[in-house]
Amino acid sequence: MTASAEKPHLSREHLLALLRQMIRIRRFEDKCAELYTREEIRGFLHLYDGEEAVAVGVIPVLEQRDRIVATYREHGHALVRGVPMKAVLAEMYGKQDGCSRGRGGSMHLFDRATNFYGGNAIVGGGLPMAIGLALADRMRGDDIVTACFFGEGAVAEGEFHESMNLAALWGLPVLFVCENNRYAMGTALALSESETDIQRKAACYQIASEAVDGMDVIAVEAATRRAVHVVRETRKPHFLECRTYRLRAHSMFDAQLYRDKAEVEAWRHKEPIVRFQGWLEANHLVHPDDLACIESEVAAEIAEAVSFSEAGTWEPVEQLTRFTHAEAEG
Amino acid sequence: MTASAEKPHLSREHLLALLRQMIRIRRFEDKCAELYTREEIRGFLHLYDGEEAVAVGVIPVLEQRDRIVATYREHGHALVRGVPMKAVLAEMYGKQDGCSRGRGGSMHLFDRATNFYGGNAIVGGGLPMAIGLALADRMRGDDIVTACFFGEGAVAEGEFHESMNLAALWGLPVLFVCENNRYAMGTALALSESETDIQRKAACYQIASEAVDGMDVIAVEAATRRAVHVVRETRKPHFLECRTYRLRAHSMFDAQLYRDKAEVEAWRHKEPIVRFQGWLEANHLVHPDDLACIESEVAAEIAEAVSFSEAGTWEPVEQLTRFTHAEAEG
Amino acid sequence: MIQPATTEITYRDAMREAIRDAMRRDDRVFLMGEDVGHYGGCYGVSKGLLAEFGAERIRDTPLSESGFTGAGIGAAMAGMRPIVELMTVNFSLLALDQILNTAATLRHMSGNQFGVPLVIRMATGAGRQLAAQHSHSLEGWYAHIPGIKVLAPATVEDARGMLWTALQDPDPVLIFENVMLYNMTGTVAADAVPVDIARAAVRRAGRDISLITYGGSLWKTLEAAAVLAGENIHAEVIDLRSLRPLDDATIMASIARTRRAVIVDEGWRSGSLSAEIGMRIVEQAFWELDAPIGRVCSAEVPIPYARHLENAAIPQVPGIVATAKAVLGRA
Amino acid sequence: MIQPATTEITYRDAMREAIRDAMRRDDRVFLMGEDVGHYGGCYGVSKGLLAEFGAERIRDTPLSESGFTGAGIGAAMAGMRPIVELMTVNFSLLALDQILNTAATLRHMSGNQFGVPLVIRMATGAGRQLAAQHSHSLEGWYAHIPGIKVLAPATVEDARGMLWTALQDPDPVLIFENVMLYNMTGTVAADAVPVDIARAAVRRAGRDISLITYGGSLWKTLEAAAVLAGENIHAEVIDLRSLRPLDDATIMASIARTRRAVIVDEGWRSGSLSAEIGMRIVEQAFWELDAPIGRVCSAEVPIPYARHLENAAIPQVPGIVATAKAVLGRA
Ligand SMILES: Cc1ncc(C[n+]2csc(CCOP(=O)(O)OP(=O)(O)O)c2C)c(N)n1
Ligand SMILES: Cc1ncc(C[n+]2csc(CCOP(=O)(O)OP(=O)(O)O)c2C)c(N)n1
Ligand SMILES: [Mg+2]
Ligand SMILES: [Mg+2]
Repeated sequence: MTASAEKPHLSREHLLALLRQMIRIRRFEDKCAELYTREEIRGFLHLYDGEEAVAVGVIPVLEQRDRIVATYREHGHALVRGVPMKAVLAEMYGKQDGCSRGRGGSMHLFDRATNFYGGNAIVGGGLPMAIGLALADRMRGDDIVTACFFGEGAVAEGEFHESMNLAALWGLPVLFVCENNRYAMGTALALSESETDIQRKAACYQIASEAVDGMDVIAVEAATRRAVHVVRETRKPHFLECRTYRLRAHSMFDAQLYRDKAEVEAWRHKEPIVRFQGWLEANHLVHPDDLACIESEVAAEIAEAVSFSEAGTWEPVEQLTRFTHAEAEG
Repeated sequence: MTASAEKPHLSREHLLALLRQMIRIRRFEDKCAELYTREEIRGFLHLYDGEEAVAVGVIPVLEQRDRIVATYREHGHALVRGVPMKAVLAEMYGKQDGCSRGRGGSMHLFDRATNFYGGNAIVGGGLPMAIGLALADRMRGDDIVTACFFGEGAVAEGEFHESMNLAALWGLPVLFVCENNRYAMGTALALSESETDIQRKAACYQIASEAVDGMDVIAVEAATRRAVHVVRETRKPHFLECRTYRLRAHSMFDAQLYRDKAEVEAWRHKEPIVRFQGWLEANHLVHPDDLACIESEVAAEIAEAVSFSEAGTWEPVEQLTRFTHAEAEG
Repeated sequence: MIQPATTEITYRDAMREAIRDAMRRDDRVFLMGEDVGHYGGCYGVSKGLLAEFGAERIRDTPLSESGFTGAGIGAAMAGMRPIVELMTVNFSLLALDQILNTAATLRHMSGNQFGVPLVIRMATGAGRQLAAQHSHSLEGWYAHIPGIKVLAPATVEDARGMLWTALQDPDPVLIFENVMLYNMTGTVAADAVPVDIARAAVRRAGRDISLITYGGSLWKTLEAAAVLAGENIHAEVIDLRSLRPLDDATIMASIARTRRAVIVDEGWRSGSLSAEIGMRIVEQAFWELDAPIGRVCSAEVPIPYARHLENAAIPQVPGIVATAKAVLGRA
Repeated sequence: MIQPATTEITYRDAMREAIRDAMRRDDRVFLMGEDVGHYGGCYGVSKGLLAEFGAERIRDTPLSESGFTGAGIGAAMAGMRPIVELMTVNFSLLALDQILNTAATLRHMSGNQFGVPLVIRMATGAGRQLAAQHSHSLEGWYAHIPGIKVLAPATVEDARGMLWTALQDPDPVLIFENVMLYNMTGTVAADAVPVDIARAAVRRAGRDISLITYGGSLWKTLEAAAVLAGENIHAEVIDLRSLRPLDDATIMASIARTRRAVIVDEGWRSGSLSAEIGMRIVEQAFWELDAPIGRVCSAEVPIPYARHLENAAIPQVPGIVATAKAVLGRA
């Protein structure tokens, strides 16, 4: 792992917490995949398998008052941020108990309590929203950072460009986090960008940027600390490219014709959990007991989420159009 | 003027032709402004006063088979390209004899005969069209260059970004010509771009670029020669930023609250016609007779365009919806 | 009783006063859009506001319709009350993804956790010879989208009063300002208050036929009603004011009186708002109709530049009169 | 006489065959869009075509809807015959500026000098629990725009035959493929030919009521007609096929026979295509109607994820049956 791992704040508890969160996401999503096969979950389901170090490296660095805008591949982000797992799963079941009352599903997790602004399924569509959240904060002088996650595929969208320019021009406290997993569905980066070194894009907006190994949770965390510090101090945007890889299919409908099995295998060796766990073990920072404990706690949390979701209620059909507009108060 | 002026191809005829074209545009547009005041021309009228060196420097370098995509500030481009002045003016009169049958007006000049693809009044909207024209040429292997003109204001639009990326990614023979006149309506460049050095934008798409003094017709021509040569040889896009200034209001409705009179005055001293003419005179390349001859020829052409337009016919109202779709042949 | 003082102002000035007033009342309100600041607004609406409120709150934007509309969404979600100005409805298409896919869906999709109290203003309509990329009337088309409200102030009073009502709405409201109205003058109370937007207004009472319209077409329709009055036909003129939601009650009450209707709408005919209104009348008042419903819309053509063609493309008084008479069997 | 051989294929495969056929016949044709190549198309339509035609003609694009749709416009103007695929109608909003402001206006605005022979295909409709940003039905909304044609193939035969017809059109044609149809199988002639798109099709003849629909709703409507038949109500089912232009003649001929109509349309109710059709019936056949026209549309709500809510949001067989019976006074 990186040298930054030696930094003092990396207590054993902290390291275990990182490992725990990554395992939590992984196991949760394994269950989601299974539930999808059993048709408990429907719609599009985008798993984060292989990319966990990004959400886990970035999000705990943020404060409670900070804001998060994510994409349709956002289970990990929601979980790390503290959206209760049962509310996330119930959402995928389409139950009223879900974090979006069952109206959003996997792609549209929302949670006001944790300033979690979705769950946006228009690629690039969350970027202008993040700009606006940060603009409000800037206008009120609030010390809040908005972290906006998006894939490298979004970088080709006009909305990316407009948002980057606005953020820099207006001095908005946004942390842009590009999750570069090398593919947008089946389109390899080289087929979508003439400049494949994504973090370089930031320069033409005069935004400072950094690229980091997105399979290394410690490196991501360290880079995020630096970045968030800069954003907080300067009230200017910052761009963080996390280089990662999606180990599973894009969604549950993807035959993966566009990449070799060998390529996926090669990346599997770099995957963030095994790698981090191995490093912890090598440094005697984790004991088999710890692992067993994490696994059993996570399993219990998942089991509880499943029963919660199964027991959840269906929103009455009569309420179909409810909340298309706000309801009159009082 | 620039050293490039010494290049051999700059015969006296050629230099006089450049001067003649700039004067032709200027006088024509002065007449347009007058006709606007007299309400012969309506709608939005965007004049090119001060920017003539760009169209005159760029367009004659192109071949007849090349293509041009322009904006709503395109009288100069149309005239230099060879769209007959009378067809341009009749268009502004709204007559059937106009180059778009009176349907387009000042902002929508089109001419198939000269591969003049408008006259596009959605800022940035012409860029994807240029990409597509060049894509067709690339796919057929035709040795054609598409020159796409747009203002620096368009650079903030998502369509600019998408088009630049596509052009570079797909290797399309497009010459992007940014007419940077420092304002988008009343918005100064510093209020629209975080990176105000526009030509630098090209780098993040891996497009080669050059900035040139857009008030110097010879410099523009020289840069265009280099650029067009590169595009033709490499079949790759190229970006040319022409730094210029709009001496008149944005359109006829503009009170110019956003800039000082002094700023405009300062730029008036750099304006391309006086400057080029002065240089020609200083180098004894133009004689008073030449100037008198140009002025009288241009005046005659304008007078003819006016009588042609006045004598033109109104399209019968019964034909209002004609050409919303193609008419059945035969 | 003392009558409230009134002032005579233009529609443009009424809009400006409404913005100024909102900015003074509520510091969460700000205006953002292309050239709203230093230029003074492409139709002069915001002239002078930059000097009064500064560049943070009268915020000039780059040409990035999707970006700054989305920024308005985000700022609204975070508790501000932004007014986004999109110069012209044609340009708003660049922001339609943000409007339809985000602003209009968010409250429902998030299970009522997030709302978007955003006001978007834009100019609409033909009549200034601005041709096919600046002259369309898409407000009726926007009225198809659930999750937003669509307003069309036709009078100076509504120009003055609707903005504040819109800003109090917890959900997105689009306000369409017909370009031909900006120079029109009218009278408003000096102490103007927000206007109710839930009701259509009967702008002229009549018993023979209902002429239903809104926005720029209101004035042509009133003119047509005057012409018809000369032929002893008493037309009722309804100004919809809100295009979404529609005030069915006022429409049906009028039909119950007149039993005949013509809808006048500057949108392209097929799929226009007039079709929806006609269909609602059929659904709700079919048995009360004495004749087919007529409509006067724009020709199905990109609006041409030439003045005579542009005039022919959009609703005009003689066409309204003729359609009304046809519906009355007096053609 | 020898009968032409027929094959049983899916709608998806029919679409693919149509593309393959067009690519073989005319080397000006190419397909461009997100994931049409290496991925095989987000709904699998173009699977295998990359291998056959190569990456120039089966062109994967970056996520740049406006950019590559505009590129399709330019390529079409320069003499190519591009097929642009926009994955889902919701995403097409990002390209709407190019579609409405450029593709639809260009021929008229240029005085017939330039045309845009471009075909744009996209998936539409709900039913797969994809929620509010992937499930809308905006084809009827698109049908408002002059200068374009809008097709909605509902059968495998039309999926196979409409593309070629569209590619021969000198102007932009939008083809909407309902996501629920891709897996449906049907029979087409092995030597399939282009189909005429000027006429609506009577998919089931009947004398009591006309059920007018298109696309994914056709099959639900046919099912409803079967249910009605069980109650001795003979419904005629019309498949519009083309939403712009509409085939008024076929609609009015049916109304003349049945004197009653229900329109079934997956668009949101207010301002839906059904309103336009209803209004045209009122305008052209008012005196032939024996009852108000009914319509079955989508609820005015962003389509929710939960299956039961999604089902409730869009037209379903029982709703069609009930509306038809209500129009017949047999509710
Ligand atoms: C505007 C838009 N276009 C297309 C899609 C379909 N789509 C969903 S995800 C995706 C790929 C996005 O790739 P990337 O941004 O790299 O994110 P990743 O899925 O790799 O995390 C595409 C094309 C969409 N949702 N929105
Ligand atoms: C998409 C869009 N937004 C806004 C406008 C209104 N508008 C017309 S010209 C213009 C300024 C454009 O500036 P620039 O690109 O620098 O070109 P210039 O006029 O300076 O030549 C604006 C905002 C438009 N036509 N299209
Ligand atoms: Mg990706
Ligand atoms: Mg400019």
